[in-house]
Amino acid sequence: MRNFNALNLAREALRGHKGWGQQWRNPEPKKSYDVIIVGAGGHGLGTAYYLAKEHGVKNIAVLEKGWLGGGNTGRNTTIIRSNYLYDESAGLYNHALNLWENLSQELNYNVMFSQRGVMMLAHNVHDVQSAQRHIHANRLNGVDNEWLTPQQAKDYCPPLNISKSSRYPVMGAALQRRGGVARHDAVAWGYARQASAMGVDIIQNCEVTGINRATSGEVTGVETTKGPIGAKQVGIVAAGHTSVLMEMAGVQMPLESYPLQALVSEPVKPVFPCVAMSNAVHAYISQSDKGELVIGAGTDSYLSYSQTGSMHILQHTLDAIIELYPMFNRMKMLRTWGGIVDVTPDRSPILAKTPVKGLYVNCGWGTGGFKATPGSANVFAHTIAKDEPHSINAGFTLERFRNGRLIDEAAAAAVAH
Amino acid sequence: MLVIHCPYCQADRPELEFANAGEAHIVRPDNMAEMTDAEFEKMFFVRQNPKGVNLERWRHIHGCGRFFNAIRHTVSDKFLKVYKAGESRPSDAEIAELMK
Amino acid sequence: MAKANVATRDNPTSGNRLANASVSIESAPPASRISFRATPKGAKDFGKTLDLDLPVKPGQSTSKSTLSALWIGPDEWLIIDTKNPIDKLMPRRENANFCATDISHRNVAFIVSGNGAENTLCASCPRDLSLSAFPVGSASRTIFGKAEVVLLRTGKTSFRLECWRSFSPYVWDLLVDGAHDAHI
Amino acid sequence: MKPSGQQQFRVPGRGSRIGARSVSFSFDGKAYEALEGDTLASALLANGVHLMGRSFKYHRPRGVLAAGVEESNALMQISRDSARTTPNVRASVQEVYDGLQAQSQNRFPTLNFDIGGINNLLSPFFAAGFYYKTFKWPAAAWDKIYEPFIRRAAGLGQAPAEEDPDRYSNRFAHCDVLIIGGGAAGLMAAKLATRKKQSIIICDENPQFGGWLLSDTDIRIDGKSGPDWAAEAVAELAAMDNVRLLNRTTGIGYFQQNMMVLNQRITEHQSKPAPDETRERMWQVRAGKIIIAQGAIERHMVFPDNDRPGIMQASAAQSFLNKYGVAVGSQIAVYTACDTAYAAAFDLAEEGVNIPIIVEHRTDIADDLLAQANELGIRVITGAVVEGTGGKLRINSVTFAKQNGNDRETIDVDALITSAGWTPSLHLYSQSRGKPQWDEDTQRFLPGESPQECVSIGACNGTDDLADIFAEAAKCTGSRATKHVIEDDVSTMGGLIGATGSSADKGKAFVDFQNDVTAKDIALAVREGMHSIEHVKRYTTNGMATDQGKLSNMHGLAIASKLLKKPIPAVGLTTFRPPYTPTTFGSFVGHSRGNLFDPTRQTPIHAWADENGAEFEPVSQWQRAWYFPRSGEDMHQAVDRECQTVRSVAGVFDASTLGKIEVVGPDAAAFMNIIYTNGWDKLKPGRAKYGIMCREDGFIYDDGVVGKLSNNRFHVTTTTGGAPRVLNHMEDYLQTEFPEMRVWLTSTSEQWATIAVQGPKAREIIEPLVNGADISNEKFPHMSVVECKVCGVAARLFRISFTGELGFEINVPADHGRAVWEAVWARAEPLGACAYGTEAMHVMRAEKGYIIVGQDTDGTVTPYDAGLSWAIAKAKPDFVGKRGLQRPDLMSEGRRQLVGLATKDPSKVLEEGAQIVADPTRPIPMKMIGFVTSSYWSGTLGKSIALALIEDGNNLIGKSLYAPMADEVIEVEVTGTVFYDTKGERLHG
Ligand SMILES: Cc1cc2nc3c(=O)[nH]c(=O)nc-3n(C[C@H](O)[C@H](O)[C@H](O)COP(=O)(O)OP(=O)(O)OC[C@H]3O[C@@H](n4cnc5c(N)ncnc54)[C@H](O)[C@@H]3O)c2cc1C
Ligand SMILES: NC(=O)c1ccc[n+]([C@@H]2O[C@H](COP(=O)([O-])OP(=O)(O)OC[C@H]3O[C@@H](n4cnc5c(N)ncnc54)[C@H](O)[C@@H]3O)[C@@H](O)[C@H]2O)c1
Ligand SMILES: Cc1cc2nc3c(=O)[nH]c(=O)nc-3n(C[C@H](O)[C@H](O)[C@H](O)COP(=O)(O)O)c2cc1C
Ligand SMILES: [Zn+2]
Repeated sequence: MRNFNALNLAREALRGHKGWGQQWRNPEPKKSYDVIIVGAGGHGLGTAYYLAKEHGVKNIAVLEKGWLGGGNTGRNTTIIRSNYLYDESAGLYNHALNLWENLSQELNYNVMFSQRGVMMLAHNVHDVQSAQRHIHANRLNGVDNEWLTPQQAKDYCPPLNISKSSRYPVMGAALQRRGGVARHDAVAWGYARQASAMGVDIIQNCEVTGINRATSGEVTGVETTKGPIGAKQVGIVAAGHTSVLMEMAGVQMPLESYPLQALVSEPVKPVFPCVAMSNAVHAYISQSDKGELVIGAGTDSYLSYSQTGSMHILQHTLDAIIELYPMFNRMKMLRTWGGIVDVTPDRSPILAKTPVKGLYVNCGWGTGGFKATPGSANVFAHTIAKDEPHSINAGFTLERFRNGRLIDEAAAAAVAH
Repeated sequence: MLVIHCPYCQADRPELEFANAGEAHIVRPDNMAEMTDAEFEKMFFVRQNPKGVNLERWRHIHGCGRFFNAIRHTVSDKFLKVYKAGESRPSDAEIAELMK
Repeated sequence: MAKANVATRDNPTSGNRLANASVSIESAPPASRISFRATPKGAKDFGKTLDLDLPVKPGQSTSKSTLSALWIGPDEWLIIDTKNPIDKLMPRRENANFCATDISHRNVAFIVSGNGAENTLCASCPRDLSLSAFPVGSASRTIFGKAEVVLLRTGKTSFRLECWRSFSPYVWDLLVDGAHDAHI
Repeated sequence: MKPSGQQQFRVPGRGSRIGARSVSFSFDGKAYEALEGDTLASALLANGVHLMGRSFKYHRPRGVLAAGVEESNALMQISRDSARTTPNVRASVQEVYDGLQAQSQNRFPTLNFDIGGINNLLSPFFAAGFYYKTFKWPAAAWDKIYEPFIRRAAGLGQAPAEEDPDRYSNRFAHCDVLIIGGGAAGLMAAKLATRKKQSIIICDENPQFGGWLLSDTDIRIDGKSGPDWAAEAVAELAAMDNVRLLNRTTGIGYFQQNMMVLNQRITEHQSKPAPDETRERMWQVRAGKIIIAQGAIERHMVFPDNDRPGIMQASAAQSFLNKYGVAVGSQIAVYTACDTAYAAAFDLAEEGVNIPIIVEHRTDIADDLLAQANELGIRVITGAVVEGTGGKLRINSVTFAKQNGNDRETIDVDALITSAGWTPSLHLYSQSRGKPQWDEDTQRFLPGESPQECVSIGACNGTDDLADIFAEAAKCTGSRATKHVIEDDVSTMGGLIGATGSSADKGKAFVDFQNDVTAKDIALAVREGMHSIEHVKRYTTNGMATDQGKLSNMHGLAIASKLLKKPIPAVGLTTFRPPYTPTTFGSFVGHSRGNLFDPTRQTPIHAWADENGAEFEPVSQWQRAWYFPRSGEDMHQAVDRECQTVRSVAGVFDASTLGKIEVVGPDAAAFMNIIYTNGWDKLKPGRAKYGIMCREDGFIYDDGVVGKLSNNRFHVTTTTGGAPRVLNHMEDYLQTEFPEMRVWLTSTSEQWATIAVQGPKAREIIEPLVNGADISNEKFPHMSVVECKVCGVAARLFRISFTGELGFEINVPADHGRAVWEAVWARAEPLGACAYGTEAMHVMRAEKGYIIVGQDTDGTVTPYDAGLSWAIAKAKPDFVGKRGLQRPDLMSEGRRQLVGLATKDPSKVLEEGAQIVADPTRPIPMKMIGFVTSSYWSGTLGKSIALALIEDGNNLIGKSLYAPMADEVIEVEVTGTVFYDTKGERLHG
């Protein structure tokens, strides 16, 4: 694999970019692997990368039913932040944020991580209390987060409507300056490229249709649309499809899969400098480097695996956007799409061993797992390699739904994006 | 926006009149207090979440107010059947028939 | 004893009215209302007391003079009397077959009429309100913008729309908005 | 020809869509004349202006490509005034009106001279995916230098800077048949469907119905010209009352169960719209059947330098001539692989435009076409390719040769029109979740089976011949086929997909114009391992521009498929997504702005509070009186005064927003036993009780006081925000778990206005107003309820207290709420009482240690944690939450428990949300053991008070803990939760 650097780029520019090779190999599957990762999203590819890089696992395959990065990794609004309330969450997401900050260099791939700041708006006394609770907890956990007055929020984000007469007036905001956005596709591609270079076989268009187990119970491999493939360890990193896969191993999950939509406007010149989110009115917005306003919508109320969503969900989202940013009313929607998010009862992920020996699961990121990608992949690789969780993901077990030790950010009035 | 047939109103109504109420046929046992932790976990947290035929509850909350059950395919989002709360779960054979 | 002036009833949209070439909307005068919940027998009995059979078919209403009974759900009716005081309507005694609750003040009503009445409502109500789908006499709880309402079609081009009182300014504004395009 | 700037390219006698009246408009500040009916593009072309925009990445000069929505170059900023400015408007779609102002985009300082054009010189560096490979060092430069640079270079137009003053509206509609597209196919289907007496809506995105019939004026249907036939069809349909014709209306999205969303544009073509006229209307149509008659879109030819201004679609040139009477040049070459371009060339030639050459890619051409070309003096070279073009801001030459490279020739031209054939529009079919099928014979995707009640007809179904289209229209409407004489219908079949000649290697052969994606970029992506078309799309951005690949997708796919050596269907299409064309946010939002964004709920007493100077706070949808400042008072002073007045005299408080539910029936008490943690068997009629409700998981869900009115009837109160979900929760259990219980639930939240009168003089204030009840301390003790009359109206009077003082809550029918409030106030005020708001209420309840669900609890707090174990009837065999409460973690030692906190410095008020630690000297991350839920200055006690959830709090009473703030550490002592009147004597006064 060739390094990407300014010199190379200049040389290639002069000869029509003929010299670039494949960013990743497109191999046929081998008979068996030491570890199989199911799902080539950011989390799955990252897991393979860290397994190879940090744990020296040699013989790894990532199996993907479609194209790599085509799941939620390729369809999210890319908001990255770590100002979560619970110690467990703050630990996990901040681990990720630390990795994000060096990811372009580490992967030799520009993931365009842009720390333009994530601002979360408060619209009533309850929001303010909740934001303050986060800010104080974050400070003591070493996570940056600060309080802005309405005017400071407006200075940070000029399009924001802070009029007192607005239906949901802005009473202030919590700002995490280290937060921001990244180029979602590049994250998948960057991990894929490095993983492939270290020998990981990324096998696309290969759907896992069964999980094979020995009579003694442990995993022996998987059935796929490209035939059976053996493995000692299998990690399921399939986001919206986790229930379907775990069912193949006879494990029923505390998960529900919902359609979540997002949309982009036509591109315009820079007008929105940061990321702003409002939980109360449900509006999430940033502007991509290409110029589109990237807007996160809500979930439909029912289970669906259709990667589409409803008109009224889009409408409610835009109602809220226009309430907060009235000048965007004449902007035009360019495209809207849906993803399938897997939601746990406490809105926190599961990153853990399962009751089946050799089977591991990384799921439940719901509407907010993109930001965790490097951190999640990193500790999940550890969990598989060591057959026990890293201290950072020790709390994100399946058992918590049995013993009641939930990590309930939502119940504690936090938000999920 | 889906169109949902309410078995009480006996008519098609827009989804905006309804609220989804999660998986159907999760039985709350009479002897709740005696459940094991595992049973409680199963009842309260674990969900079928099928890619395919789902048995789910809806409430016609801005209509007749009734809860009822529906069979819907989670890929096509099409309803195969609706029936009143308390009616027993259609058999797998019956569901297979509806799929045709 | 100090007595407040309680002779008149007052709500946030009392007296509102608007008319354009296609539609007129007005706030209805105060009415007496009962949320009536009952078993079939309870409903029959109450029909006798009222001298008005409660509708048994989904989505229908019955009426007589100033009194209307709207089917809301299989065990729920909305009884509206635009003239008689609530005491005249309320059943005297409680029994196991029904439950009558005075909600006279919970609701506010608007009368929407004219050729553009249906269009006015369809600006915010996702229901099919054409005459064939929602004929005269039809009644239903439904959704109007972000408010829950009860609709009763009183004529080919007239509707009574009831909503909870705190929603009435919002519903009024939505109706006015819908009236703007009612001619289309 | 006329002098420049005076519509010198207008062709008299042509142009079915334009009128005689002239209108003036400006482009980049320069004034031009147009004719009414012109689009901005046709008007500029009439004036000889081809340079209309700059591309996204390389800032290359660009002219208009198309005459319809597929335009991807000529995007402009159109402004009526500073607020009414819209970026990225297609010049080919925007109708000209008198006074229209258009600006070109993405250029600086001018369209002719754009500094950004330097990107074009640097373009070798900017190949697909270049960002990913570079800008990584030094890391810090990304935020400061690289990213701002990238952002500024991209982006096309400017977002408006002011609030949009225009009106938008919504309409829900239902019909039997909805027809999208009003070309020959759609119009015929509508005509036939009306015979079935069905309700019909037919829409077309254009100002006029007719589709392609308006552009090809040679076609004759039953002897009528296309425009005439269409006009007659429209007149016929307009006369029927079961048909709704919507022009300027686009089917933008096909959603579940046959819901199609239409966007109708009403004023965008008007010079001076009435101020309150609706700008756009969204139609959400639920149709029994949807007939998709979207037509087809012509593809351009992909060859080097195919993007100079003056190069456009052959169909566009034909439309400009026949719809608008504009010749797109005077010396026009043609490059084609499809017959339809000949029709364009012939029409132009007939008007005296010089057509020096038709470069025909195919080798086998129908004789009659060649004959006709010959007749018109047009040279045709077959089996040929265009190898390149010349010119700077406009094409001035074209170089072509035989496909084997022989016979190379360069000639001067001022325009080049191209056609690579027609792509059936599958957008809406595909959005209906239909799967397009590849048709190998005709090399195109066609609609497959329809998963919804829809059918595709006409050009979008790949049907070429008008007679066949009419037959389809008959079939899909269930009508008998009608007979027609069709003349001069040109075939749209044939064509090619992908790049021509060696253009995949040489020069810049644009596939996607707006996003500057060339054939080479596609090849590079494939070379780099992007083997899925989805990767190719995302790596190159092909098809991601504002036209969403209407022109480019098939070409990109074909180029990739060739390089991958995989058949096209195996490579596959990218997903079609709504909206079909970009659609204003305003149209989605409709009226849901300002006060219609969300209902604002006000109590019957709101107006009084407003008149009496209250400040309000939002609580869910409600506005509640927060405090009543008197002149000169700030919030703090007002709240202090209100609290102390209540404690020393009395206060009146509007509690109307509390949720109220009537629980009625013979099994009411049994039902209450299930829903609440408390026991209800012993409660006597006339008595009230505080109740807690959990969800099945054992965490507190809501709380409130419940009055028992009779054996069968409870008056339940809930929190303000909790009312709807509590009722739903109760209904759920009643209907699905305990259907045998004879209980009915009715929301009475809005039936009653609730006036709380609290304080030592509360009884004195209300006593004279009460009729039919003895409210003495003996007869009406704390926690009582009675039905009586207050001020002459039927009331439910409670003796309860949320302040710790003697208190009453008067419930009266809402329409009398204000009158009763005023009567109470008339007695209260002279006695020195005050009106108080929610803030004083919060302070006083905290002084008493009463919790607020949602503030002192969140979704992780059990009744035990909140110090409410007394409210749990442990002996009950079942209640919702009983089992959940027994789970290991909920029973574990050392959970966070609600306690009081007293700051060591009594004047310091803690911040709500402040975290509590045992040892503030520990390094970060510092172990937190809890947090402050409520915190106030208590004027009554002359010190601060706080409630907090603290790990093992009940065992820490008396201990010192710390709240580390950003700039200091505050020491606190753990206390009990009751700060005032710990014995509770005042309640019973
Ligand atoms: C609209 C939207 C907006 C969002 N916004 C944000 C945001 O702003 N910030 C944020 O942090 N998060 C956000 N998220 C959530 C985030 O996208 C996800 O949590 C995250 O991308 C999950 O990554 P993943 O790698 O686990 O899953 P995915 O990227 O979905 O990868 C899972 C892969 O598994 C594959 N797979 C499934 N079944 C099988 C099988 N049987 N065999 C083989 N392969 C299989 C899938 O094809 C898929 O490629 C958003 C999500 C959506 C949908
Ligand atoms: N160059 C040519 O000669 C040429 C080109 C195309 C079609 N044709 C002929 O025209 C006839 C085709 O007629 P047809 O009716 O199938 O197609 P058509 O192109 O005449 O009509 C389709 C109409 O639908 C409109 N439309 C497309 N998408 C829409 C949407 N989402 N919402 C609203 N309107 C939308 C288009 O603007 C157009 O007006 C055939 O005879 C065909 O051979 C000829
Ligand atoms: C952050 C972000 C920005 C996007 N920007 C664009 C865009 O500018 N143009 C576009 O056509 N699609 C854009 N998309 C949407 C993709 O085209 C696509 O819809 C999405 O990846 C989902 O895939 P699908 O629609 O193929 O299912 C964007 C997606 C994301 C996540
Ligand atoms: Zn119903």
